[in-house]
Amino acid sequence: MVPESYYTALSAVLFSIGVVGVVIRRNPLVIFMSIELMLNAANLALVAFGHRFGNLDGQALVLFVMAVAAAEVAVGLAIIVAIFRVRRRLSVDDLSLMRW
Amino acid sequence: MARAAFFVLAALATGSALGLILKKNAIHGALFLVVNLGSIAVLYLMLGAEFLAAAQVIVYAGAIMVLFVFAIMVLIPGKEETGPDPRRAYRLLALPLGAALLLLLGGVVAGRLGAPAAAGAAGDAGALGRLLFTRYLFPFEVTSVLLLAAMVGVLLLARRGA
Amino acid sequence: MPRLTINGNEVEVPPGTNLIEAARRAGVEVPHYCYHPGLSIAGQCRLCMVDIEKTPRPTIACNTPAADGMVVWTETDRVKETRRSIMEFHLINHPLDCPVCDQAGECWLQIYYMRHGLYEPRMTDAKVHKPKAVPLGPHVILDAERCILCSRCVRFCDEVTGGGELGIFHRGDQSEIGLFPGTALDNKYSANVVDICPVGALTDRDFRFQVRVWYLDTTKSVCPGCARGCNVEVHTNRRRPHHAEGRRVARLKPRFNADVNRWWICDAGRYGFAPVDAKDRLLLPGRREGQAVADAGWDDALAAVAGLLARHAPDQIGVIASPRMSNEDLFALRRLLEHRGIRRVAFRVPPRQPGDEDALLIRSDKHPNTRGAELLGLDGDAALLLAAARARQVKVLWVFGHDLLAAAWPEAETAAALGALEALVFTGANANATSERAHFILPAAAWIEREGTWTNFEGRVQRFRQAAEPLGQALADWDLLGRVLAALGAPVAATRADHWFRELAAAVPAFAGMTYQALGDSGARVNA
Amino acid sequence: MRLLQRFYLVEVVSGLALTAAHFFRNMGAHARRALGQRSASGAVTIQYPEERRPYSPRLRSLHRLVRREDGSPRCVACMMCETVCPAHCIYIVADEHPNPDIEKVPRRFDIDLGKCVFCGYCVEACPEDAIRMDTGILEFSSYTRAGMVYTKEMLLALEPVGPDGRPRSPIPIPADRTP
Amino acid sequence: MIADLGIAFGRVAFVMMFVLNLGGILTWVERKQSAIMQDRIGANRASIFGLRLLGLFHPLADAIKMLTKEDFRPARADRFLFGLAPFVSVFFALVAFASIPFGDTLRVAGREIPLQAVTLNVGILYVFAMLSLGVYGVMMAGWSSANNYALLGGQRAAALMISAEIAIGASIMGVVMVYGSLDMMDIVRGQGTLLWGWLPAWGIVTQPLAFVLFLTAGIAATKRIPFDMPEGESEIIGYFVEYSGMKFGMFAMADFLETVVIAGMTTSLFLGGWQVPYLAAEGFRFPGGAAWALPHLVVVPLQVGAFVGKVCAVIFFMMLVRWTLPRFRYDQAMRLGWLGLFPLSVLNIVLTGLLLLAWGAA
Repeated sequence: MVPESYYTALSAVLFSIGVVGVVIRRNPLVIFMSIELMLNAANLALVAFGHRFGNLDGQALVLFVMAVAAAEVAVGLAIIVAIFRVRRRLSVDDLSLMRW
Repeated sequence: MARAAFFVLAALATGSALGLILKKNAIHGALFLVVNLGSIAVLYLMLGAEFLAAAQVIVYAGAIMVLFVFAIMVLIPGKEETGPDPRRAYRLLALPLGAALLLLLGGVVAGRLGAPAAAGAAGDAGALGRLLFTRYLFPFEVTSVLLLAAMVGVLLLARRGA
Repeated sequence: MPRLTINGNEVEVPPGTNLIEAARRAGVEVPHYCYHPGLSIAGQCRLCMVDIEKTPRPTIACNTPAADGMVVWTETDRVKETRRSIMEFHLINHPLDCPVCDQAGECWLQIYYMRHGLYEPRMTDAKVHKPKAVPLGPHVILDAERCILCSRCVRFCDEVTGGGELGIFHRGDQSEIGLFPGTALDNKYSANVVDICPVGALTDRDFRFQVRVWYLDTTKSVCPGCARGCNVEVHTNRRRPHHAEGRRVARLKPRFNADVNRWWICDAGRYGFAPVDAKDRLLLPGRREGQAVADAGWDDALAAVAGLLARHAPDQIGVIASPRMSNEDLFALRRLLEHRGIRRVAFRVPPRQPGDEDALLIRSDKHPNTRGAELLGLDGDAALLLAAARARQVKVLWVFGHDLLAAAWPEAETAAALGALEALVFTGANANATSERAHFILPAAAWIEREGTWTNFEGRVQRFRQAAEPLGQALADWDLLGRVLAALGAPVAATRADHWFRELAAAVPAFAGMTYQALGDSGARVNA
Repeated sequence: MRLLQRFYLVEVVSGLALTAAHFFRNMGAHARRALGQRSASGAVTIQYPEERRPYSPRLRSLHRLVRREDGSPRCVACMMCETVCPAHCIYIVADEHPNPDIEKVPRRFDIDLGKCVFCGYCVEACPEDAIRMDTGILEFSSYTRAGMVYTKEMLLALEPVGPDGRPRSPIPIPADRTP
Repeated sequence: MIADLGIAFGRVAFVMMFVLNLGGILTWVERKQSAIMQDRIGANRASIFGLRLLGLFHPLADAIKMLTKEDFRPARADRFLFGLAPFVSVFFALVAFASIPFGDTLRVAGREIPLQAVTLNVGILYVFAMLSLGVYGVMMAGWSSANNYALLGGQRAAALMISAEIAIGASIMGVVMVYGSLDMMDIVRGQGTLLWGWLPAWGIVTQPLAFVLFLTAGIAATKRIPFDMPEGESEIIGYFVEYSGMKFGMFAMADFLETVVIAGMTTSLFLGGWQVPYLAAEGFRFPGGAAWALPHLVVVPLQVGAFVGKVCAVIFFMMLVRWTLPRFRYDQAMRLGWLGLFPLSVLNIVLTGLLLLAWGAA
């Protein structure tokens, strides 16, 4: 049996990697994927906690996170594609304006 | 046995996460993320959350990441992040900050979950469903509204010349 | 000047013009076989019948001089009927084997039969058979069956060359062309009978069965064989390389030029195209190291030659130009000489045997552009130049085309001169004994592979045009000379032969005012 | 389209019924044939190399050069076929015939079948009926380009198709072909 | 312990052999069946010492040909992904069959062996997940070929598979609702009951609409005619244009394996899986009251045989469809998926829910 703390430690590592990814990359798609990575790290922690405390609330929360992530990805990708259509290039540094 | 499997999966997950943020090529990054999601799904399985594992693969790997790969293919990137980076110094700052965050999180986790595990709950799909439709009914319905809103928003965004 | 009306159009002709020529002026073609403007009138074929008003029946046009007020119709029903009957008559004994006949495609019997013939044959009798494939001389073969007895060839031999070798023998449908006993058709103009023969009776032994005439392309050119500069057509076969063992030039045909050669050309000129496709053509620029010749590539070879010219004092450099080079080449060479200040230049190399000459066309000077070289001022003494080389005063010698070892000079002296040189540069289309000794070999395009002008002995500047692509990497002389000039740092604006000719016309008074357009097909006399 | 057709499903089912009917009918025929009933046939196709249909007499197959009674080619190298050939696949080099009545004879007569388009113009154009496309031979593939070039001797060796529609000539196999 | 391992290995090996061999033989079936449907004789040329065996050697000849062909890779291709893509395609098609039960629990020597490679209580979701991962192979192939046509083919494939899988997922839900489990073994067992005492409660009876939708979407998910616009071999170039040799063969193989998987799922969800009508664990029990007792070791092979037979029948039907219908245009397939199959399967879920409520109330 693997102690839950292992899972939460892994979750912390993945979350930190996700944070670093968000900061160091310029491609909005990769930043977006790093965010997904962070969400997953959180999910892993939730499931581990749920396992630890012997109830299913953690898993239910994970389901909600997944649903929200799906919605977020759909909207986010649509925005990125729309921006790309206008700008013909992809870099978050170009996206400091609220309007274009 | 289970411990060895965990370490293999953890290494796979960490490695693929690093691959995601370090690979220049966005397609490779996306595929690394798929590997990461898959290994986490197996971890769910080890935690007894079979339904979540399947949902993870279907929703994340099967749908969300396909969308990502699709978007990357449509946009054919690969040329971005090639020029000189005007904010290199800021970005390099991320590494020590990330390490600090890791230490912080590690400290918190290590403090709270040192105790050995109690018996895990049965992750059976029926029980999970029952929970969703009783205790979490309101959030569940709100999620459906959120998905609907997202769908409408995407449709609006995707219309050309809007 | 008689004025007459032909097919309703009025035309004025010089007195004595016959009706065929008068009709030609009016743009009307009267079919004929025996009539040839360069020969006497025989009235033999009876095909050139025309209707003249107030005459009872059709009259032959060739023997009817144009008269004032004459009204001529060439396409009346009566004329057409007459022509059809005469064509039928001509074809009584003519074999119908056009596919095999070498004349097919340029045969006037074919052409006129298609236009005027009777398409329903009425002859049932067996045709009279006569000798086939009879060699008349070194160049001409006779197929007596195909002959329509127009007698052009007989008159040519009687009137133009005066040999009178041919005659018509026997009577009626047994009549046939033949040689008088003890003679052969071996005069210097014998192959002209092939040109004037309207059918496939007389064919060219050299051309026979090599290529079908419809595969040939025609280019207007000038014969390079002597100082006369006879106008010719170059017939090239470019689309069927498997014919005639890949030779590109199939034959030369004389081209009418009233002021130079009229309709004729000598046999030596007609068959003088062999070097163009010969095995000894120089194809790649080369550099001799010891005995071996290494391919150098144009850039290296020209840079090396330019280096030779730049390194040596002008007095150490000699150039022997060639009267086979075109005016453009010679002018480019003159520019090069002026640029480097080279004075040791010559172009005359005496041949070992003096050339033959006659009163009709053939000139003893066997070079097409001696006059042009003279006009460009390249005349010097080549023997003195070689003597200077023997005395080691000349270190570099550039020879264009000549075989110095085959000249009239003692061969040992020439060889000694060439051996004393530091560098011998040879430019030419074909290899020879001199090119064997050259340190640098610059392949030149043959005359059919380029264009240019030559000045004949009378001072007539005539154009020759490009009929084929150069073999190998050969370049026109003006082109490679222009590249040497450029390598020496002299600005060269001319990139085409006509550019060089324009510069030549501007620089040399004798050529003043000439352009390629003004030269046209028949050339123009220089102002001297 | 009728409303029913718009639903597609009905049409799909009728299509499936048709193909399935063919399948089962042919399957039955195959089974009966396997059980010894030779007349039952589940296929309408012809098993080509083993079974051959007689060719149409007008079929344009491999060329041949017709011979005179003495065995020499009828061809007089007039180049009519070479001239008319739209694919430029005929290569003739003429030579003087010893008999002046014949005059010309091909020294070389090559057909590059790799280029030939089998239009038959050469047969139409020939004034001597010296080239025909009646050998009934259609199989002359080769592993090299050179193997597709048929020389005068090869073309002279071919014979017209027999009355049974089968080539009488041995099917020419270029020398470079490995079995 | 060793016996357990051996049994587990045996189960996996059985499934592997079944899927791989069936997939391999499908190349022959495809040729032969199409030939017979089209009044032809079909593949009969490959022979060993003159033995032709109805063309059964053709798959062998194919394999030899593909293995000996040049393994071409475009110069600008993404080396790693280009090599990986066919393996990904085949892998997910192959493992998807793992949780499909091919028989009831086998009791031998005091052990209970579920006849299924992997027992999962969310088995149906597992199969579905593996099917949806197959799209990565296709997309990787299209992208890594460095060929715009391949890329477009990969995108078409991805769009098609997503729209097909949505419909598959939604149509499965009705079955899950009826039998109340995500475990395929439970679903198959649930189909063993009798409605009104005589009608086997197979999925095709309880969920007829879902059956049609699932089969349609399943055929679309295999990317084969009439849904072969990712790679219309005859006209439109697809995602594996740049592939040759065995890698090309693996893509074709993946299509056949997916066919087998879809057929297995159809059988398990709608055609009663390994159930033989009126055959219970102890033997036949017919509606009239007649019974025929059979030993356990006869019943189980009978059931496995029934499963295999049903899978083959479904494959036959899919081949029939493949050789009957012309290809959908891309927009037609998309319209069918999103405006036809998906809304209908949602409707099916609603209807099933209402009926189940009514059933429960009654």
